[in-house]
Amino acid sequence: MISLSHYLVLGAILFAIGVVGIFLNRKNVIILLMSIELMLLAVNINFIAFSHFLQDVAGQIFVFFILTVAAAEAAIGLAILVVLFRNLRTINVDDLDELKG
Amino acid sequence: MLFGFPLLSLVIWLPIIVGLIVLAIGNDRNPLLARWLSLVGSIFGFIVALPLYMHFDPSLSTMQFIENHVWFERLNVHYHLGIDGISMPLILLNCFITPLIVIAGWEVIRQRVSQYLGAFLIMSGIVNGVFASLDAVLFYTFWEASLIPMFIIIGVWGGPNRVYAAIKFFLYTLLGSLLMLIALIYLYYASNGSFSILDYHQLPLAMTPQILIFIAFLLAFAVKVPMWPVHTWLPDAHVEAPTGGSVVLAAILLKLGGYGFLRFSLPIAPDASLYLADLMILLSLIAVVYIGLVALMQQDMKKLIAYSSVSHMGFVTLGFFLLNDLGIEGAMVQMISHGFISGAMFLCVGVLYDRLHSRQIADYGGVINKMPIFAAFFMVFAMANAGLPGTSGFVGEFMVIMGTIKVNFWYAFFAAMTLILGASYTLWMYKRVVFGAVANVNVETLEDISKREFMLLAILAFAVLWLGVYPFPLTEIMQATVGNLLEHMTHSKL
Amino acid sequence: MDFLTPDLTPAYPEIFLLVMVCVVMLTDLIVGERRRYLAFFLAQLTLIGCAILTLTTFSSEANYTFSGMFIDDAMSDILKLMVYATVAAVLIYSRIYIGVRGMFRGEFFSLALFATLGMMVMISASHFLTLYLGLELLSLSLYAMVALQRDSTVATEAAMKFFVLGALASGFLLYGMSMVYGATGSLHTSKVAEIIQSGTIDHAVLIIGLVFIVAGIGFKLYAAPFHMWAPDVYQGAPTAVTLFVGSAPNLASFGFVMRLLIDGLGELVADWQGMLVILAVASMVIGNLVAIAQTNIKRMLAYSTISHMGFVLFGFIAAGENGYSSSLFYVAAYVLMTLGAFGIIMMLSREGFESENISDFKGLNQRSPWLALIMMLLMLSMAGIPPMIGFYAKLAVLQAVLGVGYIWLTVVAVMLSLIGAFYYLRIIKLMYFDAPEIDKPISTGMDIKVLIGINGLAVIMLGIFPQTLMGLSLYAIQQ
Amino acid sequence: MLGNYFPILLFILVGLAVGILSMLAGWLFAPNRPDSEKLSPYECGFEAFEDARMKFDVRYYLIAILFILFDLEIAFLFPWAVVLNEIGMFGFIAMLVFLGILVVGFAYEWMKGALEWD
Amino acid sequence: MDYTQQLFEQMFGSEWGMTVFILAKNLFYIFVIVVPLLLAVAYLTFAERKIIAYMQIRVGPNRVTFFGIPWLRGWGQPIADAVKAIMKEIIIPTGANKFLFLLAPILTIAPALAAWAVVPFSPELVLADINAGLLYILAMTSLGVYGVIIAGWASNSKYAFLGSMRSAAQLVSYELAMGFALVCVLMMAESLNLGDIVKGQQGDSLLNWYLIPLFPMFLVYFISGVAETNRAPFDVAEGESEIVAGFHVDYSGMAFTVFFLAEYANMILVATLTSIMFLGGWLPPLNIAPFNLIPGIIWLLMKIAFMLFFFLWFRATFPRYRYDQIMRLGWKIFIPITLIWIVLLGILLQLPESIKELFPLNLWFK
Repeated sequence: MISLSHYLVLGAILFAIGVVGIFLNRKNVIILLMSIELMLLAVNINFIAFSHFLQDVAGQIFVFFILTVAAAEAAIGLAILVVLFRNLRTINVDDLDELKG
Repeated sequence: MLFGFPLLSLVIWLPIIVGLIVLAIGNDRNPLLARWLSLVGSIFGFIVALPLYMHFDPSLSTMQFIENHVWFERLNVHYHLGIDGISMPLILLNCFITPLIVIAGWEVIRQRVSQYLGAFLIMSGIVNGVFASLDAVLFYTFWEASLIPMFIIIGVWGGPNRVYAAIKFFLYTLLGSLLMLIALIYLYYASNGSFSILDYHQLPLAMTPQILIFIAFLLAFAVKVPMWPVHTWLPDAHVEAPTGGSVVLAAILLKLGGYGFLRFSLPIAPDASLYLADLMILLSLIAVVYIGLVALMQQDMKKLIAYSSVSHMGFVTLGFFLLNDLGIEGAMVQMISHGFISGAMFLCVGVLYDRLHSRQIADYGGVINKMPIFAAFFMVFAMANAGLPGTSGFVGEFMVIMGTIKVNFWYAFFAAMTLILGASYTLWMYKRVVFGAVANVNVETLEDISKREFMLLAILAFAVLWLGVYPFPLTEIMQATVGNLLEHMTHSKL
Repeated sequence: MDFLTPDLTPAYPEIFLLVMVCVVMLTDLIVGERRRYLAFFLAQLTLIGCAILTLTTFSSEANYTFSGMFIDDAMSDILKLMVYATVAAVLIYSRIYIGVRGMFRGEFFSLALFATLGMMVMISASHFLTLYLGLELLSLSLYAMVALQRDSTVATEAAMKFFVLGALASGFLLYGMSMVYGATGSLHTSKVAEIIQSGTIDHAVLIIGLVFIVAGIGFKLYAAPFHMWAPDVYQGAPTAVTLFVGSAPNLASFGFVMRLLIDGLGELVADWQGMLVILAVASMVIGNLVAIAQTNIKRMLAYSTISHMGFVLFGFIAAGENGYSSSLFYVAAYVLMTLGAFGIIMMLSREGFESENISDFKGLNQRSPWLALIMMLLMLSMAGIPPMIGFYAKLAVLQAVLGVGYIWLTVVAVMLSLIGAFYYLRIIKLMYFDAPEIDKPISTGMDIKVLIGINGLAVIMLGIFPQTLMGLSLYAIQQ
Repeated sequence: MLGNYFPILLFILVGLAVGILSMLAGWLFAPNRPDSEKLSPYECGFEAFEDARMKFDVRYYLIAILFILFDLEIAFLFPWAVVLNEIGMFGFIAMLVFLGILVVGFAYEWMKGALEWD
Repeated sequence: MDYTQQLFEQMFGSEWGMTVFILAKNLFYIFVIVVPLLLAVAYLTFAERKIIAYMQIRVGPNRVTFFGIPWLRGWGQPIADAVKAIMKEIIIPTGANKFLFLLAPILTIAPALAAWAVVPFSPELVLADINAGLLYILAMTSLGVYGVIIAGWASNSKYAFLGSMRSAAQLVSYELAMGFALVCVLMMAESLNLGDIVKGQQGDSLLNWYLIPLFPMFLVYFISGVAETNRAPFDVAEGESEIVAGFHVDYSGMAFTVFFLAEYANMILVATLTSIMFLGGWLPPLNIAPFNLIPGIIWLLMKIAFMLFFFLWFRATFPRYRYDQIMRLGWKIFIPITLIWIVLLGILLQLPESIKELFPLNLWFK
């Protein structure tokens, strides 16, 4: 039987991949967006696992909202990405270097 | 409070309000308006300060003219004013100097006149506030606020290196005072939520906190006084500041540090003061002797007077930490007299500078030939600076040296060297500048002082001489307070 | 399950705002180019309406609604009123600036109002879900606002960075929330607190959650080492947006921290205190040291914000009524100062010219003594010089943190703020001691002039009379 | 309860298998004689002169973004619709508010021309 | 059944027997669904050619006979087509991403088949009677877009790419309308289970079917379904006259055939779902003697056939829409209509019981 900790470990691994993806990725902004989604999905796994094992539906409702917000976030992220690409002609993370100091 | 009238508040806020009005209405098209308004305001400022002296009861050692209102309840901070024999003379000195500065800058300052005069008036009020505050937060507020106008004055109307000097001045002072702030907050908790300085006086404290608090205060006040080795901002600030700025700096702002020692360090941390007295005396003596020697080497008149100020203020701290009545009273007298003398000296240099735009001793020589009246005044002040008997400079130094002898002969020996050193650097400078044949064509063009300058110097000369021969009114008002302070210090707080 | 209609009274301001945002959005669409000012006026009207509603529903007791997910108490009302005022001021300051940059459109105002709504929800949330939703509503609006100047490379780059790091922060926060949920089995802040208090749950899981939550909060509060986005966003965004990002959301963040960390996880104070100390010290060190090297004033102010946030954290470290109210006071003071500073930066900007470099302030005193004076007051206030409000704010948090015995922390803080004073002084130096490089006259609207005057006056008057604001913050926390 | 989902999993696998097997069949029975002309991508008889994975119109992005948002709206509507009878009037009004806000957004898009293809 | 189960337990031991039994049983059922389905697909192509031919007054395929039976001329055509498709070379163009290129058809057909797992053929005849049936269907039909996009991307051809972009945008647009229409069905049925949805339409006659109260939704759903399957008149993704064949321009042989199969399987699926959700599924049109004796599955098949006829009819009748017209129809007509209908329906549902008992409302609100 799959226990709670299995889910949590899965969630933790996904979350870690997401975070590492954000920090180590030097190539493509879209990968950043995907990493963010991955993080949120990891959180969802956590919530659902807890919700199931606690027999409390609140966690699942939370997941619903996280999904929605994630979609809105993706929408805005993509919109910014498009604008960025129009201005910079690239979506290379390393090229986002105009602001520093 | 006199007749229920908040006299101290008036002394503080009148100059500030006049200053704000000057700032608001003034523009460079009509500088005379700003000048006259400032003059009238500053004279009024002095006049309203006079009742403080007249109605002051010298027999009392407690605070007088007390005003106490809640300022902000949240931290139990009060608008708490009051003066005693220590602060009263300093307030008077400040109110006295302010009109002189307004007059001193009358024709010299041509750019942004209203800002210049407004800054001085505001500062005058703020300094009064420092001397009159009995609440730590109020004190700190005024203390820090006094930095702002001075910073602007040095920075805007100062010499070529003014930015460096102004920022150095600001940061040095801020450095010290921030630690003081922590000490004050610590005391706030130690006294169960009070910011009243008088409460702190009565507060029992263990040795370690006392020493830490003493050090925190020391940093704040030592920078301000300034004591060796944190004096380095002073020569820069003096040299770069406009004449009025130098005068205020020397005559008033340095006194804030001295006042702080008497109001905070000694009564709040008496045991630490005793414990560290030798160290303080040592630092003071270094200031007196070493800085005196440094002054001897200066080529720049202002710098020389600045170093002489450090040296003289070393005398003040020396007097404080002798922890006897002669020492402290002497130091107080020294503070007041230094206010007059150094102010006057800077004014004299200013007079020369306005004419030749140089402060180098080497650029002058034989000034007496062209400016005999000026030379006479300069003579008086130079003598006073050297501590010649009959001038105010002598009284304070003499009292402190007498106090020192009581403690330790060798201290007294080094302290007495100031008489020699002071005489050397002042009179040597005087000789080089004033006496001799006319040194160059520039000096040839000099004109003697105007009526305005004459009036300024005459007033100061009168004060210096009067205090020199008859210091009693001054010592009288501070006697009870100083006695009380010493009494207070004999009881250990441990 | 109970599906009775909840009592909506506590949420009236939010509901009103929501309706009005829609109205603003649609009105602007319908009237089109001709009457752009309508959106502006409507937005201001909305804020006034919200303020009236908040005042009329004001009560010192806590009212819950939406099954206890939404709370309306004194703190929320006071914070909301501050938010309205701030947003209104931001809009006025921005009016001309965005006008000449083609951003004076309904989007700016509706996004601003949506962000305001997000802040209000954050402030009034008493459930992890509402907290999160408020936060996201705010963040998403801000991302869009930063990117609003579509043809600006820096703005879009800033928006991207803001977005990525903001989303990362949300992720952290959510992960932490999920852990707390797992440990306690509840998402209501008050219930979480109760369950933690009962001490029957697994501490380890809770602490993991706490670490992530604190990290997420660190992002939102610009606390180092999670501050990376702040300088870029401050610099890259159009100044009007920078002002928006840098002002009102801080009030909301304060509310957020109060609800989440204090109301929810207050029992774990011993655990998060230590984390916050690290964040606070790191913020101050980085904020103050890096700010010195900046030549762009917006970037400099970003670092200054980071260091200020260190002070705000002090209040939380101190914990207790005293600490929290000091934090609130600090935040309010900080917002006031930021408003003025960016307001002036915007006033110095013109069409086609961004007054972004510190050197643009050269000789401001000659160009406009009045503005220079106000800017000086603001800078001194930020440096913590009395009698400006910034000092009393510092005093409040320092006393709070000293009250719990962190002497070394206060010493570090004042030493670093000394460094901070240096770069504020540099601005004053430029304004007063240097000759102007640009001698174009400063033209601006009357309303902006009046507002900047009020702002400057507030910085000094609230300093001289800090009791009102301090009392208000204390009242907010006490209830 | 999860047992009910087992056939579904199986069915998906079978579905995949059908696809794979058909392709395999093609691979097995069909000839394989490639040449360069045959393998060149179709471009109306011209040589392909640039990478086909070009940038495409931003409107596709717009559609994608709008889709995400509306699809989620549907995700909320589904469970709501199922239990509408239980949650009664309040549930209905709550969803009306939600829909109302979305309609405002929709109207905004419409009037901004986001839905225009030309 | 019990006997078979015992057989398995004897063969594989008591431990594995049960598992293998369930596996085998389900596989069997799946084949029972899939094989006829594939046959139906094959003959749908035949039907299409025939019907359109007759509509255009021609004969259509009439050469290939079915095992030589003369009056089944043309009936062997689908088989011949299949054989032909298998024998054709699968060309993978240069520059194509080989893996994705081959993956795309599989991704297209798999969901088209898998969706059938939850379709109820009669009250008892359903492979997986799950609660979230409709969600599953929606999920499966949504997956179709991946196949299209991947195919277009992997082909490395401008036509394919353009076609796939168009197709993707079109699919997602109409999916929204479809989703909203389904919401109305759910509001009526109060269940996501397809069987329950059909049962919700039970009554005396076809007046009880959701077709009546949800008529606009029926239209929206079905037309969206046509668009979802990229059928004429919404077949701009193929657009053979402008972008040659759209996303599968570079596909050939079985790879192409799989796409082809998927399209027709999807058509049948859409027809089935329409029948289930709006036309009462297995329910007879009148619940009286001759009709309700006929097995439900027959009724369902008849309804599916009926709906499929529309697909073919549309193709024969309408010219292809312009792309902007397609998008306008989806976004500016269907979505507003569905939204309005949701609100109206919600209001109807909120009416007090006394009003709901009046005719004709009592037909649908029970």
